[in-house]
Amino acid sequence: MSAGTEVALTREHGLELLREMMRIRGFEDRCYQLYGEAKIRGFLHLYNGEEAVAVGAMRALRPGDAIVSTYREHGHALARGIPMNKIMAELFGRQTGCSRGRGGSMHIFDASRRFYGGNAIVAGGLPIAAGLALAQQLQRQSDITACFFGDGAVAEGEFHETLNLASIWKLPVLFLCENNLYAMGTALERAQAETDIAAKARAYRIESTAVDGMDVSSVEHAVNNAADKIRNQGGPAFLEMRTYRFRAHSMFDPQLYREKSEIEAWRKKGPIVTLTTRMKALGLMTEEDYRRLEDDAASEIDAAVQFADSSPWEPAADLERFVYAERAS
Amino acid sequence: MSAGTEVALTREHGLELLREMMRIRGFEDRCYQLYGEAKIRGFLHLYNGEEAVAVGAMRALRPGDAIVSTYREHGHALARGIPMNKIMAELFGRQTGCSRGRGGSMHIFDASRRFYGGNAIVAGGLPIAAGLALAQQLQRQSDITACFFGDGAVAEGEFHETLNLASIWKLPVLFLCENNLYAMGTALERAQAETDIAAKARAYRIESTAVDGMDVSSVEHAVNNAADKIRNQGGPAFLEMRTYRFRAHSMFDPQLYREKSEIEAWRKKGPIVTLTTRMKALGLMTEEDYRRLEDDAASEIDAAVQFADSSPWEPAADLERFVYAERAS
Amino acid sequence: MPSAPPEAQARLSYRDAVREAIRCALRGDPRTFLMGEDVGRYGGSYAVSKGLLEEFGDERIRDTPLSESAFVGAGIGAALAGLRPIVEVMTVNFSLLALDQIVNNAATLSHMSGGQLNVPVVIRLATGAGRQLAAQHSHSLEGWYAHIPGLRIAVPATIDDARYMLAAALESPDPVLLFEHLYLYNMEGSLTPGIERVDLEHAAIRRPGRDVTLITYGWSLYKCLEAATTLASEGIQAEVLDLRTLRPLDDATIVSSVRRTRHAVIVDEGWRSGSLSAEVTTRLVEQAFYELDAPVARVCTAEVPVPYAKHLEETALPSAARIASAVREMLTRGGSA
Amino acid sequence: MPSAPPEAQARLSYRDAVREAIRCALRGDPRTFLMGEDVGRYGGSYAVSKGLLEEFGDERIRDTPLSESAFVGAGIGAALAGLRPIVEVMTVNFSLLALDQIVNNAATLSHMSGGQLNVPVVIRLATGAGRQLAAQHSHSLEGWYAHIPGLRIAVPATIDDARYMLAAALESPDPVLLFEHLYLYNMEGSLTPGIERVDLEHAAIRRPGRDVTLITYGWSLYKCLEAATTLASEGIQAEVLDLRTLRPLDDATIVSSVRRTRHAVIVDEGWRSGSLSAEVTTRLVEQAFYELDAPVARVCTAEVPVPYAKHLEETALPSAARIASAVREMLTRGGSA
Ligand SMILES: Cc1ncc(C[n+]2csc(CCOP(=O)(O)OP(=O)(O)O)c2C)c(N)n1
Ligand SMILES: Cc1ncc(C[n+]2csc(CCOP(=O)(O)OP(=O)(O)O)c2C)c(N)n1
Ligand SMILES: [Mg+2]
Ligand SMILES: [Mg+2]
Repeated sequence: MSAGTEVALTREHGLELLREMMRIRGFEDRCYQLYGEAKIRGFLHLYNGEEAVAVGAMRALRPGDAIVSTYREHGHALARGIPMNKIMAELFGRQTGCSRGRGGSMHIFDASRRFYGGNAIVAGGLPIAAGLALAQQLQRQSDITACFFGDGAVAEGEFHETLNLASIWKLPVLFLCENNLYAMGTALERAQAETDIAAKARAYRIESTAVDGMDVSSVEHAVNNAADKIRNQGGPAFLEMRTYRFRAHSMFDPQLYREKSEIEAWRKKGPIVTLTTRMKALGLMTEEDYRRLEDDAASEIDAAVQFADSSPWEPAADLERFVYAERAS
Repeated sequence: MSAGTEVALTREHGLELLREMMRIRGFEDRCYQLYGEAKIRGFLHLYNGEEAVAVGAMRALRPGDAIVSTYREHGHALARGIPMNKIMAELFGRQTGCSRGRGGSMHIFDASRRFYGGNAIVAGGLPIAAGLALAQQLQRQSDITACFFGDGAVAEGEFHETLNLASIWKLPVLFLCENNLYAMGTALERAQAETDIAAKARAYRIESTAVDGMDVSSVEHAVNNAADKIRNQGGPAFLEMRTYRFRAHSMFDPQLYREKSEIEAWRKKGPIVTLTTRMKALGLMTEEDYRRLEDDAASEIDAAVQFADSSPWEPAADLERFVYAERAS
Repeated sequence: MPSAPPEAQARLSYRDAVREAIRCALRGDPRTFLMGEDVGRYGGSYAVSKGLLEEFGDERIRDTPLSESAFVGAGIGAALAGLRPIVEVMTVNFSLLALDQIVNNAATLSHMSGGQLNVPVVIRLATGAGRQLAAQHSHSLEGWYAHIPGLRIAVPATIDDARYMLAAALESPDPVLLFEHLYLYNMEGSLTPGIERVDLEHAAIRRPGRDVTLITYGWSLYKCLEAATTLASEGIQAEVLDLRTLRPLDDATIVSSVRRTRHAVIVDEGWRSGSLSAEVTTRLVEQAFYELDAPVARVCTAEVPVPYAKHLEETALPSAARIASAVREMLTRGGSA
Repeated sequence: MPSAPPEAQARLSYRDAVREAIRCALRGDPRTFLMGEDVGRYGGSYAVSKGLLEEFGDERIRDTPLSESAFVGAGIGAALAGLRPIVEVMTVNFSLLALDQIVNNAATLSHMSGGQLNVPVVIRLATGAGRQLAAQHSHSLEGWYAHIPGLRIAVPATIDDARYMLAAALESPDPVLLFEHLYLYNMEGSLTPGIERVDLEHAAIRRPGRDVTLITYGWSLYKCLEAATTLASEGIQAEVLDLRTLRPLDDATIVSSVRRTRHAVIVDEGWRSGSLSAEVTTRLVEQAFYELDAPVARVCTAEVPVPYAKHLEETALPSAARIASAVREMLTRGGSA
């Protein structure tokens, strides 16, 4: 199933990947709590279980590449290097948040890191990604656009239109489908006539591979390969990341549609536990290393909460700013 | 390329098919003239060259089946048995037209013949067809829904969404793609990453076949088979009808995008000339038969023009009728 | 065994009322079914359809893939064939993806076919802001939809309307869009005894008053009622008019109220420019200009994509306080035409 | 060799003016390109882009597949990346398929990102009825789009605006929708000498008058001018105001004209209910109520999916005759407030 042949894992590289995944995991768990405390509101979609996808992918992408994501984008944003403070402040609705509190959990943006959101309409980001890639192509850049979306998005018309467009125009876009088997409560096989998503992408003559999305090294390797291919030969590529979401779809999901045992089985294959076990087995890390990473993450998260909580609110009088661009006058 | 093995052609059956195709051809040619005379206005999309598809398909379908068509639907409407008078009157915008003059060329409807239009939005009819088929399925009918659309529609999101829905819900719908190689001026290969449309349909796990759409017998046979399969086993089927439009896309098309020689080559393979030649070679018809069919068509068309031209206009005072259903009161 | 309280008096939520409406429809008419994203196993995004899958099975409670255009169009097609589909578009925000089907098919087929066809589909959509869902999930487009001839637009604001409007919509041979405000799902109340059906034609006076008419619909009804209570304590008697249906508008009830009060404030959660408030204002100008003692005023949502942060969202939306001020300002300047 | 007449005086069609605008934009700014259905080899559905493929090549004159949502979204994405795309949606009717991209992305990204992003895309759409294209091909939705904050909506009605509005739109950091009325493409005229740019802010008085203001835009401008000529022969001096941009509306020009004439008739090809005419009426009520000598009147399209038959279509649409009658009726009753 994995596209990548195993790359030799070094201690440094492995710990770096683990650190990033643990930052995300810790962040999401804290968000869960903070929602309970009503510090965060609105819709909140957590990324637990899928960390390997964001971390492996972002590691393989370059700073000049453009990223388009969904409403379940905390992991992508963190792995992309957007400061945790800015993300947490956004979730708190503060002026110091990356979108000055206007976007919230589903709309994280960072223009300087070419992180184009944070789109809450399923599949709504795909056409945008095609456009970013078109600009890269027209400007003869070697940068590419990476576009994350879920298995649910595959049913939308915009998926179809965008894959076709990217293929005929040979756009430098990397489609990254996070197939976590469910779109809210709808299991893949009840939503898709063809459940082999990687195969679906081939129907647009796009090179496409299924990847073990629980294995961060496989993800990194596959994204590296695909991105290289796009940079060198042009045209889009498609990766189906097979993964699983450990938590509910959002904060309002009684999870009537799946068994606890299914979740438990996947948790055992979780990306953090898998990498930790492998590294320990290879003698590349110790339990102490793990503790340290955990502590580092915790302190960073504490600091972010502190930052967010003490940040100012955007003045209500500024409500109508940014609807239209502000012109130097 | 053809799906059907040749069925033995009888004189009677062959002449019937030829008669229908010649009615359509004559009708379209007359429409062309009438547009010049400003008797017909708006957009007018003629069906010349594609007659075998409508005639073969309608012959294979049953009166209880539902039909959904496009703006290029005169042929479908005539072959379905909607009286030519009513169609011509509609094109003239008269009260006696099938839509009382409100629809025009692109919106021919006949509820009694389960002919659901006449849709001028490319791919807009596909979801409607899925719904008609859903009703047939829920009501345990043996009727099916046949949905015509062009190759251009394949790029639209609604194509994708509908094929997927029809497949997972096993809806009794027969997709009939009239692949005439162009969507207005856009050649198939510049619009579709996968130009093998029948193959595209298979990506939704729908049984799919390409058919020689210039050969009315092949069409009839393929539609028969597909419809049988749907009636007996349920679920959708897909036929790609490979055909060609002899005339311009509409009345406003300078045809900059294709060579005259290409049109000429296809004209030689035209459905009427092909069937005529074959039947003559088999000794099933004579030149006299051909003349008679031509005369019959001409008289029917003359009568239809006469009917339309002498029909009354809907009173302008009735403009606002039918926006909402009229309640018996 | 103690006798149960009469059913009509029992308290229930707006959500329960809608669910009961769907249940009754499904029980009463085999042509009816419900389809939409996650209406089945998930129990409905707002838990409206919870339990219905178990009662009616997955043929009549149909989970759809994320394909708004296809399943809304399929609802239209099934309606053409004589069924009575209830299509749930999870929220109005996603209905933009199905707009072609709604505007170009549902709304046109009857007229375009010279009256041969009807499209008796009911489309239910959660609408509105107020839950910090940010720009893409906070649209209030019911007034916008009301621009389209061929559609009927209804907005249940009360428990009674949540309970009975669906049946009225299903009886209509025309396509009906029912907008349920997501803020109201948790609201509790009881059904008015004796009412067993409602119409889709008439506005309702929810509170009588003689000094000014507050014209509104949906969630804003409660903001208006709150403002009216405040104003009453200041000696201002505000009449509160719930439009109930946005297309067609019940001009007669609107105009007759304003003829009495001679003052109108329109409260509309749509963005101010081009919102329904403008149409209502214009109808008053056309039909009651000389009876107005002051310019019509309106309290609408600020012209911004609705922001996430609570204080910004609150500032953007109509509030009881803003409504009360608008009334005070009008009456203080008052009558000086 | 006789000297050529000055270029500005040469006659050209509205279509030519738009083409010239596109050509100049492409020549002047390498970030600009045109994409849409059949803009290239076919030469444009309304022949606007004829010849441009030959001049600029298929990288900058891009034929798209029939995928409105994808290519409009791609225009938005390319704009985010700093290009200046001109996206042609063949007609407004098909833009319904791209509405999610326009409303949920183009209109929101700047605000939702706290001002980090801009979307300098220009979307051109043919709009309007009058060519017997029937219900699905005759929408006039520019007023409807004007409801959406974050968008700028402009409607060139004159040869000058057809020629210069595009450049103004491309200079705007915000998304601009340009609605070209399909009835105007064949209209001929000449450019006003000395004008080399126009803005997207101001309404224009196209004919001065003192008795009534006819407020309009697009094709209806010519119906208003015709009505004004007729009325002039009856001694009624109608001022004709071309809105030019529907969002933002130029309240100052509208209000100051009506303050002078004390009478307003709004002429709008949109369906009456909820059309832009309602918003303009409401602004007048809000800003000039006490200066109005009669209720604002409006002449709009009848509330029907526009029918095919010529006599029905004509009955449905605003006409010079209906406009003139509305004015006469207003002035006869006149001033009796
Ligand atoms: C167009 C649209 N329809 C419906 C929704 C409501 N919704 C939000 S997330 C979601 C499920 C999406 O599933 P998937 O694409 O698999 O992503 P995941 O949540 O599993 O990461 C749905 C139905 C939406 N946001 N947008
Ligand atoms: C959604 C939409 N986009 C664009 C158009 C304009 N248009 C009308 S027909 C057509 C070409 C369609 O080609 P195809 O589907 O191959 O059908 P054909 O005309 O060849 O029969 C186009 C682009 C439309 N009617 N609907
Ligand atoms: Mg998923
Ligand atoms: Mg074609």
